Amino acid sequence: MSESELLSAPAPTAMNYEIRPKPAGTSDAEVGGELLEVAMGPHHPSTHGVFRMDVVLDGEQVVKLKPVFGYLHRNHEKIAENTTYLASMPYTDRLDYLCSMTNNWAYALSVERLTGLIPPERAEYIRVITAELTRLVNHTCLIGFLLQDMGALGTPLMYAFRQRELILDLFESLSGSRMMCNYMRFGGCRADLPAGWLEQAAQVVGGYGQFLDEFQALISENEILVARSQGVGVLPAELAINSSITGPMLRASGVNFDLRKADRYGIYDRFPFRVPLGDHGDVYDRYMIRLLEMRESVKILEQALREIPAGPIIDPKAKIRGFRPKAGEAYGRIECPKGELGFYLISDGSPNPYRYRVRPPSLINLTVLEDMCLGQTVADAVIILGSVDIVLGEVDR
Amino acid sequence: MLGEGIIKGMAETARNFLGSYHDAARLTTVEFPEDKIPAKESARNFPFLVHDGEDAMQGLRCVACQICEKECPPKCIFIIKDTNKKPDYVGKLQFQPKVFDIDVSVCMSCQICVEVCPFDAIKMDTDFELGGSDRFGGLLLNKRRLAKPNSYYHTIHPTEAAEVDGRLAAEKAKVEAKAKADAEAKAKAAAAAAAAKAAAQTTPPVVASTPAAVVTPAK
Amino acid sequence: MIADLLNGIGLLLWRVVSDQPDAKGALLPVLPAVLQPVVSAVLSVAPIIGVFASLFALTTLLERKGLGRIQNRLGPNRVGPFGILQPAADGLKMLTKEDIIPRSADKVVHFLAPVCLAVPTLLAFAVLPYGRNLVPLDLDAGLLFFFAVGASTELSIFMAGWSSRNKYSLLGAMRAIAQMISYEIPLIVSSVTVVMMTGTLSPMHIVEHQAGFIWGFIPHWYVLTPWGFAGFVIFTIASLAESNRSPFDLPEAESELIAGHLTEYSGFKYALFFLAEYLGMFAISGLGVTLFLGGWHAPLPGLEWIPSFVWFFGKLVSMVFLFIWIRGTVPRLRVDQLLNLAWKFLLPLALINLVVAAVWHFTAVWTFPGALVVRWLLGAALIGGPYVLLGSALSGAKKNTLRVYRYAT
Amino acid sequence: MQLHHYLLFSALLFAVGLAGALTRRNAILVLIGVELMLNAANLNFIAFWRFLPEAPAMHGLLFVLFTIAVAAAEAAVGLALIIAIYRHYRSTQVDDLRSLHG
Amino acid sequence: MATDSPYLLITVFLVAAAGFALAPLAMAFAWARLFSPQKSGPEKNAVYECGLQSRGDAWVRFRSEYYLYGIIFLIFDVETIFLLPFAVAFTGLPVGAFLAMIVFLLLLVEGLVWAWRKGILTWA
Amino acid sequence: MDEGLRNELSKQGVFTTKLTDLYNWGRKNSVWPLQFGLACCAIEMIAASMARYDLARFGAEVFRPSPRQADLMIVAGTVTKKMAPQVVRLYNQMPEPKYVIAMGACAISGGPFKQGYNVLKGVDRFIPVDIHIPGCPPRPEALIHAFMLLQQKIAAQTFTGAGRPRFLDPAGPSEFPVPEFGAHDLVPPNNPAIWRAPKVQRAES
Amino acid sequence: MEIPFAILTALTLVSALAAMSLRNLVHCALCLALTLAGLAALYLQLGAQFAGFAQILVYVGAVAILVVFAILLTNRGDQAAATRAPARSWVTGAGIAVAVFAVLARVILTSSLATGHPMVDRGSPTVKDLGMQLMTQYVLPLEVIGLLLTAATLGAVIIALPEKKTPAAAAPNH
Amino acid sequence: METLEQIQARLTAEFPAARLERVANESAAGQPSLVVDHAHGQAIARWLRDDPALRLDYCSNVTGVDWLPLETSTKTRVKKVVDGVEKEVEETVKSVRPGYLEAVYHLYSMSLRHGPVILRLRTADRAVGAPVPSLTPVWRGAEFQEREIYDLFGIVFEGHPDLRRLLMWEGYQDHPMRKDYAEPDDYEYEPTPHDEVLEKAGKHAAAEVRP
Ligand code: SF4
Ligand code: SF4
Ligand code: SF4
Repeated sequence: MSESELLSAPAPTAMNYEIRPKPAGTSDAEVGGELLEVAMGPHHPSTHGVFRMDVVLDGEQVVKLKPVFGYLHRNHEKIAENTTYLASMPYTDRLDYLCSMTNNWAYALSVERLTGLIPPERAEYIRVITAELTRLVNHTCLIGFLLQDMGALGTPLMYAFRQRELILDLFESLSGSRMMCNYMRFGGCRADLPAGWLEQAAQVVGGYGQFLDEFQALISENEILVARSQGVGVLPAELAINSSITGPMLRASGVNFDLRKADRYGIYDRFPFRVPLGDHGDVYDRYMIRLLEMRESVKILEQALREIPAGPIIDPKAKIRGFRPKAGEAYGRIECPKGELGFYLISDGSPNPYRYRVRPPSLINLTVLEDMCLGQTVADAVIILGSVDIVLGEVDR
Repeated sequence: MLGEGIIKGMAETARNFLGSYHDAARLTTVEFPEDKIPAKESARNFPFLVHDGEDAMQGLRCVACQICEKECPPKCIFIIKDTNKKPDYVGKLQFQPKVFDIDVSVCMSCQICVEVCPFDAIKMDTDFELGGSDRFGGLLLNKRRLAKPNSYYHTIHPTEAAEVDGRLAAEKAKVEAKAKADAEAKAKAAAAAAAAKAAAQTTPPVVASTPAAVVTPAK
Repeated sequence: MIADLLNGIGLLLWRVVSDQPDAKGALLPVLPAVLQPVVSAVLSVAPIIGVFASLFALTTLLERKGLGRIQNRLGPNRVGPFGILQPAADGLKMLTKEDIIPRSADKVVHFLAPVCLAVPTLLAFAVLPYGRNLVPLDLDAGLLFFFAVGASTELSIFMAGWSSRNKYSLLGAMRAIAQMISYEIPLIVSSVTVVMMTGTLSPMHIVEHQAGFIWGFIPHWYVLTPWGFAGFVIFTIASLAESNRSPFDLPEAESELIAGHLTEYSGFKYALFFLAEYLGMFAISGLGVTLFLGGWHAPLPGLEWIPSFVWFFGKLVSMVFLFIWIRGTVPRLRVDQLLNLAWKFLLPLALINLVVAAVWHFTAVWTFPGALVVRWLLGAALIGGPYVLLGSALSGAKKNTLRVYRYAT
Repeated sequence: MQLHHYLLFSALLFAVGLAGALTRRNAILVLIGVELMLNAANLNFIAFWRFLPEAPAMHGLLFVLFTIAVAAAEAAVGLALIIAIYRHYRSTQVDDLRSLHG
Repeated sequence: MATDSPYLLITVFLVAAAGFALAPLAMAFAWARLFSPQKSGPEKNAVYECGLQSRGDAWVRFRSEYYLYGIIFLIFDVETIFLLPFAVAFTGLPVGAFLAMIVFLLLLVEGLVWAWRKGILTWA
Repeated sequence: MDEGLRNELSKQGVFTTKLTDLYNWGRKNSVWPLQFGLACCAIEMIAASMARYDLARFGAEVFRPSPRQADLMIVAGTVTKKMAPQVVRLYNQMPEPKYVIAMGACAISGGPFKQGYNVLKGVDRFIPVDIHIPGCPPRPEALIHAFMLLQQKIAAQTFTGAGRPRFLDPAGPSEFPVPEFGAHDLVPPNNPAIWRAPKVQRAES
Repeated sequence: MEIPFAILTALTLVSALAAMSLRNLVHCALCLALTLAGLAALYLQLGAQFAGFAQILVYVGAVAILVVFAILLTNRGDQAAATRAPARSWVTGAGIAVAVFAVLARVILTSSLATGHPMVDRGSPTVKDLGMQLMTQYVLPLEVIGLLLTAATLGAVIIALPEKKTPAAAAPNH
Repeated sequence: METLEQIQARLTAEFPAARLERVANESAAGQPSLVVDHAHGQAIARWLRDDPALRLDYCSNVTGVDWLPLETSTKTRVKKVVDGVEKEVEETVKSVRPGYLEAVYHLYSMSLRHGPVILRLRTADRAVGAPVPSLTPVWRGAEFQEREIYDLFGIVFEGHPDLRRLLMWEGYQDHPMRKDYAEPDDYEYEPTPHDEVLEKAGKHAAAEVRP
């Protein structure tokens, strides 16, 4: 696949979507049969957890779709407001439980915004490395799940998880836990890299390109995949912007917006990586954008693993116990694999945050789910949902 | 041409199928109960209490300061202080926990208790085979079940344990030296300053290398 | 008497193994005359059911292990040596499992559906030639019989889905019917080419027509002719669809319809569906083997001493393995694509294939040297052209292409 | 067995179909009745072919095939009609249709 | 190995197949009667719908896009019963007969092509 | 073994013993889990069925999407109050014999989220749990370990007598009341028939 | 000969009666399928192998399916139950049917044609013979049938086509 | 990007009737915000979105905050005539800032890549169902988030197309993210109770002991 470079593609601006777009292609009930109201979820093999879509079907066609949330509403924000800043860190792991590292980072970043702590150089590198590894894990798993939804019998998912295990091994030897890393701290990281970790990481990252090639051969050119996903669930760029869609989903609609470039948080301006953009905004684009993003992540990782300096890993001003930020508020956000993950914190000077709010990309990306699904078939609705990439822990919090 | 992609994909699966017979990378299964993936050094599952010496209950490092109890995010530690003190590893008189329960059915394995404990008394275990049918009795671990010797700590986290031991030894040495110095100073209150200087020189050089792997909490 | 019987059984087995005709004739004379026809029928029926039921058990296990291997893992290996007892355990459990019939379901139809599915599926085995002299029933219209019983399974699936009174079941059942009726036509039409060449509907004769070798080593199987190859491909695709196998497993599409028409079935009724599905797959693969892969003929001269049924079952298992392999690789089609594939691709192709077969037949009079090659190329061109055209029409209708992506830096 | 057994049976089937077609209100059932009658006729063809020595060797069979074809076409068109009517009048009850026609 | 009457074998096969299907069901039933009491309840025997209480009936007037396919299928199914005798006789037939069949097929194909062109085969 | 004893045995119970063994063997080796994940733990459950851990070795990779064909419900993740009625209903809709593994802190007790207003403090408040796996999330190996514990438990079950499992007892319930959504909480907040809060036993020193 | 005949006719007749009298339309359709299958068995019994199998293929495999589609498209599953009361005179209908049967039976029983014929041994006509006959003597009817089928397709499709898909509306897309 | 002062100045010019109030932020982030009155909420939002210099087309985050009534006491020196003599007296003035609920919007621009501009909409009081205007018609991205605020805080968004509970079930009556929310009591088994949980669990333990 040849790649045409495009310097800073201009982002289209939001159109007025003040009126909900009229669903296209729905038939009037008079012609068809009776409408079939089907609840898909909360226990449904497709829905990535306890998500529920109340679907109204005309034959196989979706004429109405209402997402129902809250089946995994675990009161994260309330708990966080009743506990210390540090104690919320392990809870952020459980937000988007595929991406604990980036969640940690987003939270740490927000607290750093609030308090002015500055992570040292080495910590910033570790953060980039772990965040990009997380992106690899997330995108790999997502693609596996998406293909599972599309009816592939486990094989892509198995290959994805085979690869995931390699990265989880890295996370485990770094942080002690496979999934719930609880690794970052305000002003740095919790533990330094163990001996040999960088070499091991380099090896995993080095093998990733080959895995992506294999995956490409396995499925990307498969006619069924192409037929199933192209032209399905199209999301126009204007609607995407107006609906606050972020992450690969937004970029698949052709909007050039990546917080790693836009906010240049951390040390991302040191890495010359590119942002792949889709032109159609359909499921196939969302799938391919993630594949291509992984290749960029691999490049970032290779550079970061090469350049990581020695040094301390945490701001010496950081305190573990008795941490009380000054009164004030801060909103910090990073580009997590699913989109913009933000934390909004209000401090009243006590050890607990007065208000603790997570801006969940998964939830907000679902805003346009109905628009994308109307007029499509049930089977499409399932893969459209799959291509949004949600994790219920984050949707419902 | 139609079908090309499918055939490519089938070639890929065929490669994996055949590879599974000779290539370890294509047969990644570890047959669990018989073979086990070696635990990573930093792996953590549930906390345990480190004790020194033979007697678990006597040698607990925990001084029931209840910091961990307060900081544990899901509040799954429960401590009742004992009323009488006993000397700790540096010989200082400290409280002991009368009750030290951890409800592992709640514990989120976050390691925050370990991080905040100023006495290196609580550490993370790697054992995960705790499943069972008894929820109430089986998963509320008491002091006895939590106590594990330092040697065990060494086997599961050798690097970290060595660092901790080093640090503790250093502290102990420092305290001892100070105590000794104090004692000597008291005994030889009238003695010359030279004698005191000589006593200080006997103190072994302390290299308190701050361990890189463990963030020492601000004490 | 007993000795005669044992003798007869021994002779029967020997005749089967050594491919001799009239195996049952070895045993029948021993028996009283009244019993003879019935026993003869039982002798044909019992082994078929037995063999295919065991093959079913074996296949479920092999499928799970094979899929495991494809997916970098081991698959069931702990129940009995190499997991060989896994199917037994599953069966035992299914037998003792509670059977739930939904309250609002149509209970009679709900009960009848699995039986109505299993019976015709088994009947289809009656006309397959398993070996040189092993055909239970040589019907003049055998092929039609096969298709007829195959066609009657559609209603059973509808019965299952409708009677459950479950939304997913109903959707699944409707999909199943649409799918099965759509692929039935390509299935039949692609087999018609073989009938044209052999001039018979009897599977036994069809196999006999494929005896011999071209140039002494290329077996005279129809799959090796251009029309036969095309027919085989169409047949395989259609039979995947007819047996609801991935990528045509829409009726029980897990990620969409829970378990489709099977959603409300538990206990052994569910197992029966499972069984019938696999038996259907064996039957249709068996037919594919018979029509295109030379049935029980050995692939190379000099291998005829191996009992012919070994070849048949070997080919059958290879077909099944192909099905498993496909299942381990591809995602599922969507309903409209499924129908498009049947009506706009397979059916036209199958019809064109009839012409190709006719051309093959009418050019058989060519005798110049290399005529075979010329005919082959001609046939390949005649079928390959439409294949490419229809294929690109099918995927090009919506401009489905591999895309080039742009980057922002 | 003799010819008249088959013929009688076929007549019985015909009568059942007729009775259904006349008494049932649902148009689809009426159509089912008609199908039954057609099939009863089909049985006659085969029976005649089987029993009458004068019948030409194959005609009965071919006739049956043709009847099957015609009946199938009839079923297709009939059911299509029912659906079209349903779409128009929201009912498949024969009486409703009659009353709607005025 | 042909049996005297082919239908005897089919009948026996039919009976055996039915027995094969019913026997385990009977066994399962017997097991349930003897040992494992069947317990039904309003919840257990309610229709499954993703863990929710099912709302509305599944037996609705189902808009089936498939109906039109059904019609075309019926016609082609009928076609096959003419195609098969033709195919059997094909080797003994002159080219003319083959052409006649082609005409017959083309007639049907015309219907198919017509349906295709009119978008009937374009689903939803 | 002398003759008399053998006769006695064969008269009495060897047949039932054999039958029980066979029955238990079949059940324990064919445990098909319900495809059912609630939260983070579900990912580890999936991981347990993936290549590295391969639950399939035990014949348990047949994750059935419909409760009608499942034997085992792995409650993997947080059961919220909003989800609890659905969980109970799904459990009810599974045919007997059925088993439950509560995987992870959340499923056992509400885990880290137990202080939340919408989190059920343990799924055993409404359905009987066979095996609990602590951990957050438990490692995939821990799930396999628990699975083997479940197999042991099944193998030890008797056929008759007072100790027989619930589903063999005609009086034992096979479905449990589904809680309703109330104005502030689930109604009732737990099922007193199967869940009673014990008094905490504190071992001192 | 008698016993199979008796069983088959009884089965067929009962299911035909059921098909005409059951309340649930889907049940009717299923019984219809059974009736037709029974008839097919009778064909087989009469030695018309090809016709018997063709009957199953076409009727059980296709017509019954089509009927089911039509039922699902126009009726709720058990709607017929609600409107059970026969509006037309049940008696009249049944009376006419009985009368027709009486007339037919009388004709059959009195006709010399119908009684007293033993089964003619026609050998077993092979499909090949059938095909030969079809493609030589019956080419014209074949083409007519082809025409008829095509006309039926077009007609049925046009009739059944939902308004939104009328050719005029659908044409511009293609 | 313009500072918030500049934006406020332009807004005042554009909407002279609007009451705008700037809220300072002491934290290191230094993200001040703008309180907007209900009457002009939507118009201002639309203006912010469409203004070519700002183009705040992206409404990143919407959230609610519950501010309890705040009692502040300030000491002031007041000149008072005490016994006819004017004296300077120190007086403590207790002022209660009434509680209110707040919806906070973080706005960014995707096309110009700047932000955030933070808008706040305040309800008149803490009553359940106190309204603020919905900004979903301006940014659809606010749709679910406003529903969530409605669910958890009880703010009613006027003009929201589909204001239902998002996370809790229909029929639930509380708004659990409010600071004064009282949880249902299900502390029957608490082996490791602390603080308030200890109290609640204690009740059950006592009940358990009682026969
Ligand atoms: S913080 Fe350490 S010393 Fe203090 S109570 Fe906890 S374990 Fe014991
Ligand atoms: S690991 Fe975390 S949850 Fe567990 S006891 Fe320690 S602090 Fe508490
Ligand atoms: S136990 Fe831990 S990992 Fe499992 S669901 Fe609960 S929070 Fe997630």
